[in-house]
Amino acid sequence: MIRVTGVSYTYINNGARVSALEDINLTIPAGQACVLIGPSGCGKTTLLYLLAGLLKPTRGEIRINGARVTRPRRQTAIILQDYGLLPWKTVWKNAALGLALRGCSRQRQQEILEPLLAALGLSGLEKRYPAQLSGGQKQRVAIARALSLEPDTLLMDEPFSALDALTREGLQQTLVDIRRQRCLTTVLVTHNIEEAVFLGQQIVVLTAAPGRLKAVLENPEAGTPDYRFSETFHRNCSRVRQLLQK
Amino acid sequence: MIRVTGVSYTYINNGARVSALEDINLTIPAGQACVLIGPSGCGKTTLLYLLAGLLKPTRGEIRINGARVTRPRRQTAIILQDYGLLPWKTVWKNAALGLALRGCSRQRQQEILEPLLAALGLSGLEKRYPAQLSGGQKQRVAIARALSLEPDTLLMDEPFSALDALTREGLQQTLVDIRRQRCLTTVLVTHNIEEAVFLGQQIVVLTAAPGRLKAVLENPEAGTPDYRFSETFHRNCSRVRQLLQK
Amino acid sequence: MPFKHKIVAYLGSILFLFGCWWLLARGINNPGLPEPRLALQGLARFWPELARHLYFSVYRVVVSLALALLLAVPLGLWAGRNRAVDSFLAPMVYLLYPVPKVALLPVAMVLLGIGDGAKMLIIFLVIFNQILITTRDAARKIPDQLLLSVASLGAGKASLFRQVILPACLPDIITASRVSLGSAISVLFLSETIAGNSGLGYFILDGLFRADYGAMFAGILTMAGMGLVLYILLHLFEYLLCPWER
Amino acid sequence: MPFKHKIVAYLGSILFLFGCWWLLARGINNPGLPEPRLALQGLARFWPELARHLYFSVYRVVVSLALALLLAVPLGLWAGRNRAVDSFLAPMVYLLYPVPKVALLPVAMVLLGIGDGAKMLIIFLVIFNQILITTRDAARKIPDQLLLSVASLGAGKASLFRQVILPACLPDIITASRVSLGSAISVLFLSETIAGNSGLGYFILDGLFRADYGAMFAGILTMAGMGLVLYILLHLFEYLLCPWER
Amino acid sequence: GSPASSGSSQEESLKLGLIPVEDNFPFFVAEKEGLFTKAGLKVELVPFNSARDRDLALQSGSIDGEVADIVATALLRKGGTPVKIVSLTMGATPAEGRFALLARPGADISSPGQLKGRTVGISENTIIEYVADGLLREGGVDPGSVQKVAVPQIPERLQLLLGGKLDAALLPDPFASLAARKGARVILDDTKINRNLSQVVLIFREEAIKQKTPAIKKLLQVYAGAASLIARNPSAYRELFIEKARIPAELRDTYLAPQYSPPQLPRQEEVAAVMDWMVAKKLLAAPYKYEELVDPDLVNPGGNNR
Ligand SMILES: Nc1ncnc2c1ncn2[C@@H]1O[C@H](COP(=O)(O)OP(=O)(O)OP(=O)(O)O)[C@@H](O)[C@H]1O
Ligand SMILES: Nc1ncnc2c1ncn2[C@@H]1O[C@H](COP(=O)(O)OP(=O)(O)OP(=O)(O)O)[C@@H](O)[C@H]1O
Ligand SMILES: [Mg+2]
Ligand SMILES: [Mg+2]
Repeated sequence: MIRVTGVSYTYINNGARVSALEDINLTIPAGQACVLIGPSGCGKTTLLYLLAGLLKPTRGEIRINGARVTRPRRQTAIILQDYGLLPWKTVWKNAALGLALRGCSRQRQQEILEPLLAALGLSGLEKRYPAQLSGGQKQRVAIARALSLEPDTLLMDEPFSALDALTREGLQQTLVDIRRQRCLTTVLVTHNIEEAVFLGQQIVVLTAAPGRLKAVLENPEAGTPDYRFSETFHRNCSRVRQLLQK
Repeated sequence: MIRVTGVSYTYINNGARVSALEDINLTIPAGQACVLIGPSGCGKTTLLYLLAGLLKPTRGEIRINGARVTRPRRQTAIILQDYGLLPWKTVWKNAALGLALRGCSRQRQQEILEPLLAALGLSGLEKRYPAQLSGGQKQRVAIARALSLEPDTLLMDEPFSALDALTREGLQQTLVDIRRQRCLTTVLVTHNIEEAVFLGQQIVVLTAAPGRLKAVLENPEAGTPDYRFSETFHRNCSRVRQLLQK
Repeated sequence: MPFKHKIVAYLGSILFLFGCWWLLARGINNPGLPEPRLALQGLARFWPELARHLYFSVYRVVVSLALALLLAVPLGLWAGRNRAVDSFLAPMVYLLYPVPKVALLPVAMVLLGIGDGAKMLIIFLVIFNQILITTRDAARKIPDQLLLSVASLGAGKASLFRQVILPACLPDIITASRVSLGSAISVLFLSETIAGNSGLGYFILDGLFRADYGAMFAGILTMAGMGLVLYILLHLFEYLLCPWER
Repeated sequence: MPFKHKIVAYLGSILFLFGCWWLLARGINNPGLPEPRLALQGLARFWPELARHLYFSVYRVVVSLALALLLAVPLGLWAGRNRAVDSFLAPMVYLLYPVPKVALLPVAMVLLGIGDGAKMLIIFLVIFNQILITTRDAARKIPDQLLLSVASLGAGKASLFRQVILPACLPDIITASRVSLGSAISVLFLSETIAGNSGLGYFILDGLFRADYGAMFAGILTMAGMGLVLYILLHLFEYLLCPWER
Repeated sequence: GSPASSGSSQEESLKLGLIPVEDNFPFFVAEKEGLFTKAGLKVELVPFNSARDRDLALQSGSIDGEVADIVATALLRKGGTPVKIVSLTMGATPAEGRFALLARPGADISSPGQLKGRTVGISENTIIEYVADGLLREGGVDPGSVQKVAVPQIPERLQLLLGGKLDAALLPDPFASLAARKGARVILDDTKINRNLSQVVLIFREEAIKQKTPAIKKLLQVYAGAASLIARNPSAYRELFIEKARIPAELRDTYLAPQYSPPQLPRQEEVAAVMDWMVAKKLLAAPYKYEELVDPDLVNPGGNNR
């Protein structure tokens, strides 16, 4: 369970202060999927960094499973907006990095990663370096790395933005399945309204910068089979769109 | 007018050869909008680099307005997948770079950029460095830089991928307007089927790597008002989706 | 880190150094390494004379560093971006750099006599190579993306150098200046001990010849102080020249 | 660039250098700079003796370079990532680096004897600072994103150093080794000319004192050749250690 | 003054390289007293810190002449620089120009015989080694039986000797006196033997001798004048001596300035002895003749010409 209480964040560069988030309050029950949506620059990435413990709130506090987040947790996996791949490691080593850091044996790494990379369409690219991949391939390596970890919390910043529509929908389904199986608490940032409604049991809409809560929608049917084609889905899409337009 | 004849491209890294494109033939009439779509890693970015003269075809040739492309043309603007902003220049200087390189006066730069940045929601960020922007803001700076140039050919690699749905639709409309006004030949890479159909008068579907032509759809109504809500639009979306699924 | 803390840290570590020196001097108890007290007394005793020598030394170091930067940086950038130039230049640098500078002394003396010219030529030759090597290596590392993106704006070779290659290498050039400043001062010492009776190097050696180790170490202290001040100036330059790194 | 071309380029530029030398020797017509022919004859004449001196010199340079790398790299990485450490270390480096080490050689020799110890200590002291400065500056420049992304995988401090900070700085460390290798050879020369009867520095000075310029320049050629070979070895190391940069 | 009188012609200007040691003191006195200008000369004294750099400068033509020794002169000629000795400046008698072989403080060496197998710091292939060999021979020791260590610079040799890293070292004065004062023991002293080992000579490039004969002659006269000034009133130049001859502070009250003989030519047999040594050391293939090394025409015939 993630609990965010009264969190604000201000960037300070060379004396200039930029307020990115103001007074955010959120509760995400364990195993639930939360989606963050809002105009570009409203602080979604910042909020994710805060949840990951990579930044410290200027005000307020964040707790995961009751423990205050002050630095990266081992059980939290994160996919960054710019992928965060290490240029000097091959695809395989990049994907295996989280496992290696957890002291996982070579063989175990192989057992976990081989099917995962295959499912992500990355087989055959294991020996390449990130500079030799296309944008979408890089993004999928970052996804593989995060999913390989079997975390309890998964934070994702526009994880499917560079993927084609079909791969994207496939991965959305994969994500739903994994979340269910492993009871994963998920926070996902997206710009795609359909994706938000399909994946988010809780949809958090932020205002333009500095980001505040505009609305929190409950969307319990998210991820259920054929939800995409249901009436509720379209109604919720319209609601999110309206909220964003206001 | 862009004419691509029998173009193939193979990456060579350390002796290993990766075929990215095979035998591409295309003709894009002047002032027309062409959209490239295809699975991740199929060579869309590579094709754009070739069109821009940043890479040289392994086989075949590319002509724009009759002249063979061997190095970047002054009248071609390009938006790269990773934005290509210079970390040591402020937002303003980055956006003005193309104008400055063309020897445009300070005042002229100001006349062109100020409204453009305002339209892209970047007012007030002029003095920031790229590292101090959100993903979507960076992308919009790259868009501003390309649009400021008044080119005759515009190449864009997933230019709206990091933008929220509303900004995105607004920019799609802006793009249509600019293309019409300036009779701009446009090539756009996207993963979004709706975007492809709304923007592309010609929709080029590529096969999975190594990329070959799978189909070229004519879509003459692209960009017309209310096209989004028409029957043809939905039919074309379904066709593209089917082509991608095959 | 606030400015005040920095000053405290600087003073602290200077005191620490003096402490180490004192201990060492006590420990080895050799007149060749006097206690700091003696050096400070020497400083007081010889101050006006030392200041005159200091003036000459600063002049020689600064001029040769500036000249070396002026010539080595463009050449290094060129070699870093052009394989052909590099494979011609590299072996020359690699062969000439280790050549002991005494070997060049006859040449320097024939060409420039024994005044400031020859001294500065020797300094110049040593740091020219250092700056050349570092600049070349830095220029090699510039990501192609960045160059492509600016090339696509229609930048010619000259603009690419000014807008991309030079600023991208600037931090490394400043690092090279730091390293070279130290080398320059070392070589300055040597070249000032060859002939003539000006400069800190002369003063130090004179102390050695008179077995007046207090004077000798007063000279060494002054030289170290000169180095520190020049380093602080370099930091200032970096602060001014690389605002995006603050 | 293919291997063959490289060899041709190397040979070409070596020939060019010899040509310049020949012209210069003719031009200034001073016995202190003999023609290359004489040096080559000297090489043939003194070979077995030169080889013995070469052995000592190589040993001294390589061991001190290795030791300096072993100590300066970790310290530099630490200072680069930790402001407090840096503001304590920086002034020490900036004060100690300009201290003319050669002036301290007698003291070092009194402490460590005329053998290898003192010579290597002085070489070590000079290049330690160079490597420290470069490594620290490199570590400072690592983009935060990269660190965040690996931290988010749960990497501790030690892992961050090994997985991110060290490899990110590796290219710069190799550059530093290149610069330091040249400095090391210069200092080697000096330290071998102060006392003792072994090493190329001794051999060169011996030739000078005997006014046997053929022998002297044979020694210089050997020293230059030693430098070139060590540089080629460094290139090889780079090739092996940084496969992602090929 | 008028342009005509102030214009010192090219022929009257000389550049002289010298190491600031006591050997050269008269030149500094002449400079201080303005004797050069009075004689219508423009002399620039260029100080060097090592014989090596001084010789390089002469070789490159940066200076016209220098104060050196016979070994250096022969080596310069061998190296292709045409130079000639114009006069002896010091070392006319064994008592002038003291060199001493000293054992390190605390060493169990009290006689030359005990030096066998010990390390002796010298500067190889120079006058220092020549003097060392000569002294050792005088002391009845075969120079090949000691272990010579090359330490070209004098202050460093001094420090290594005092620091105990050399068993013995050959040092000129005032370093020899300083070492003795700090506990080193004098084993051999070249002022105490009958042979005259060390001579200081003034040498010039041959083209300078050709073009500036009158100037060099005047220079020698000025030198003689300065030498006699010192002899007449040594205490007046005490401070200058301490400064220009780099006398260590410990010795400033006790160390006496040496006597300076008037200009004269080196003796044939002394030059020959050096040549023989150099040939034996394989520094020269064949000895230079006296006339090849010495130009006898510049020393004032009224001087002590032998
Ligand atoms: N290092 C920084 N310094 C100053 N301001 C920053 C910095 N990083 C981000 N910002 C600002 O903070 C705000 C929030 O940034 P954030 O990256 O969280 O936005 P976002 O919601 O992720 O946007 P996007 O959808 O475009 O990625 C933005 O207005 C941005 O300009
Ligand atoms: N430098 C490189 N070296 C080797 N292979 C490369 C290199 N760059 C790209 N590739 C390969 O070429 C193919 C085409 O790459 P490209 O970037 O053009 O794909 P794309 O269609 O733009 O994909 P995406 O939609 O993911 O951005 C990919 O399979 C990729 O792995
Ligand atoms: Mg973001
Ligand atoms: Mg792409």
